[in-house]
Amino acid sequence: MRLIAFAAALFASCAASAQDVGKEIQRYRQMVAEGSPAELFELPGEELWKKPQGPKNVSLERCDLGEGPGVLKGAYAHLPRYFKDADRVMDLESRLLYCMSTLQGRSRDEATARVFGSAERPSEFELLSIYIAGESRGVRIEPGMSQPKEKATYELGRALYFHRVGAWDFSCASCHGDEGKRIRMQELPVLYKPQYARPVIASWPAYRVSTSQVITLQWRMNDCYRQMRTPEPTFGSETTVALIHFLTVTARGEPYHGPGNKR
Amino acid sequence: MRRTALALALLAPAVWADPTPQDIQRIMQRDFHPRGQATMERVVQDGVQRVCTETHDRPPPDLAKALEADQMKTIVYPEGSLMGDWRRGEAIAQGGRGLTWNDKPGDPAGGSCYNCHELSPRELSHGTIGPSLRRFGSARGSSSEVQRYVYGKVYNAKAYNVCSQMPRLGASGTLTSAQIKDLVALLLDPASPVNE
Amino acid sequence: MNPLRRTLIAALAFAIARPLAALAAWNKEAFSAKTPGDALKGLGIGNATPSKDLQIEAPEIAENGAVVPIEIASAIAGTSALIVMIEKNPFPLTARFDFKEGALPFVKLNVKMGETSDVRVLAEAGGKYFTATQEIKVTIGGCGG
Amino acid sequence: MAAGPMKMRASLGAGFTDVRVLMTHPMETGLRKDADGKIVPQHFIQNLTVKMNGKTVIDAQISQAVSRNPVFSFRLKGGAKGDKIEVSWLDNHGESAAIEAAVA
Repeated sequence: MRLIAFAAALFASCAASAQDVGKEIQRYRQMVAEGSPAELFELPGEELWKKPQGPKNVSLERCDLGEGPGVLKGAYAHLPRYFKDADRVMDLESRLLYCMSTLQGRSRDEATARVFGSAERPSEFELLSIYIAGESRGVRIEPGMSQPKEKATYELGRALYFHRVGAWDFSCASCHGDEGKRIRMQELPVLYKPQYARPVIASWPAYRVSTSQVITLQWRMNDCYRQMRTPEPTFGSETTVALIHFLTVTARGEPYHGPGNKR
Repeated sequence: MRRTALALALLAPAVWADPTPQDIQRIMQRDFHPRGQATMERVVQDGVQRVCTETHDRPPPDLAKALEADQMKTIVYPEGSLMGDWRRGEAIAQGGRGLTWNDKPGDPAGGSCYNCHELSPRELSHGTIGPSLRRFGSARGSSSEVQRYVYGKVYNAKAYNVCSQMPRLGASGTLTSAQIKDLVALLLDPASPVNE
Repeated sequence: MNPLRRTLIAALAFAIARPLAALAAWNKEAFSAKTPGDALKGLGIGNATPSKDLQIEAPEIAENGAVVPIEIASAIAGTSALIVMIEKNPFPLTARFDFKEGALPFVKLNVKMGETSDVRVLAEAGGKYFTATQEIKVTIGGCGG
Repeated sequence: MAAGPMKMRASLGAGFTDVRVLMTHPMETGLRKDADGKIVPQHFIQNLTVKMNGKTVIDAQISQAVSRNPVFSFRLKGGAKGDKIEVSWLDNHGESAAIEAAVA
């Protein structure tokens, strides 16, 4: 066989400076974001929304996400918010769980048996989140902040953000506290500042390319606490909702442009 | 830790009136559940965590000094040389596992060093939360005092800077004494890529 | 006859027996090759000339090997095929695009890379082959826990 | 989810039609182990075809090294609003899927 002669010198690699590394990683992220498979999951999410389930064998189509029963347009962009029927502030996922219980008659244990899925089989919450969030594209993020319980949840979320805890003494701010920092190659947004929170929050839920998985904000809170070496936060608990509410209020005003792509 | 409690009593009303770290702790005890090796004691703050939360990581100098002295007492130095094997140290610096609810108890943990620090020039993927440690040894030598400092800093970073973001890798039971010695070698051995 | 056409004809013959696979040719020999040289052999490519008119747009560093975006465009007149090879992957040949009348020689795709490697692109134009490469470094992202 | 949904957008660019297509497919390399340590068998798309108004314009052969849930962008000459674009795939298990969209 004839070998091909290549001009090796043309392709000589050289050690990149730290600044180049950062720039190249940004270019990588941008190119990955341009081809997000996230929208592939909108269709199965819609099917799930309309599928009768549970002891009452009804769909979630009458679920009130805050804009009225069954109204999806803009609903995600206005969450978390206070719900009078539940007398608490809810994010999308805790609200969906509430509807699974009240409308479909499902038990909490059954509905939350598998809240985080896999690449092969995303969870109900993941598929529903992608579909419902997609119905808020272009709508400005404006979570509830007028009710006393909404203000209290925000304050709780803010305090949690700076609360140092766990086997490694971390708070959220240990990683997301100073500008211009990275973990490995991952740039760390300073999420208590609006200019950083806005683009990040506006792209959740998302498709995660490293694991080919759909991920939601409840998953994000869960996996951050896992890496903070704490016990596990309960799905949809006040703690997780408060943090999501604090971050979303910090991001308010940004037009929702997800579901996005993450590393 | 009586000193800590006293200082807290003085500090508490001034900062974070609503909600307090005590409130947060109660809420976390309600909202979290144990899983694997991650048990519920981990949501109970110790004095260091409490003071750093209360003061937004800026404790008054006297209190900081007192707490650092307390933390210094936790450091257990092994007999003999503190220099292990830099090759094993490099693998420990790369690893990010250990102490989470899905890590198997007893499996060797990593130090997560590259998550926050630059070390070997061959590893481009390093974090920047902590300072660069490139040429750490070439700049300081590897005298027994320097070895003792590095060992102690990895064992309990809070003994040197009480509200440091660096975990107490020895005191928390993440790394063994032998692993910490390997990290000392990674930083100080003239043959280590860190000192290229 | 070059191996590609041979495979194509073999596949056509096969398609009569299996209508589902109608017209689908997949060059097993080239895709199973374990070295870039053998893959080129399987594609029937002997010589390729380096060309600046064959452009690869890809990040120099990829944070994750599972998804590495690569955009390829050929400005070589008469380009009828683009071939992507990841030299250090276990099976280097990754894709072959044949452009007919009506398509521009352009493609963007996401590929998997097992390690830092040269990515080689080849273009076929008027029976001749042209080539360009770019190194992409694959790093570790996230906390690794 | 093997032959799950596909999505496609075809839009007019500067003198060409920009086609972006998403496919649901595991693209298993045959080298990966599942949670129980068992090798996941090879399962990947091998052929892609792009048609414009019924005429094949691109034929592609791809390997297992294309990322899971593949995303491709192509450019077609000319094109006008309403032109029909069809993309189909065939994998090594003989499964296939197709999607059609009009240029917008």
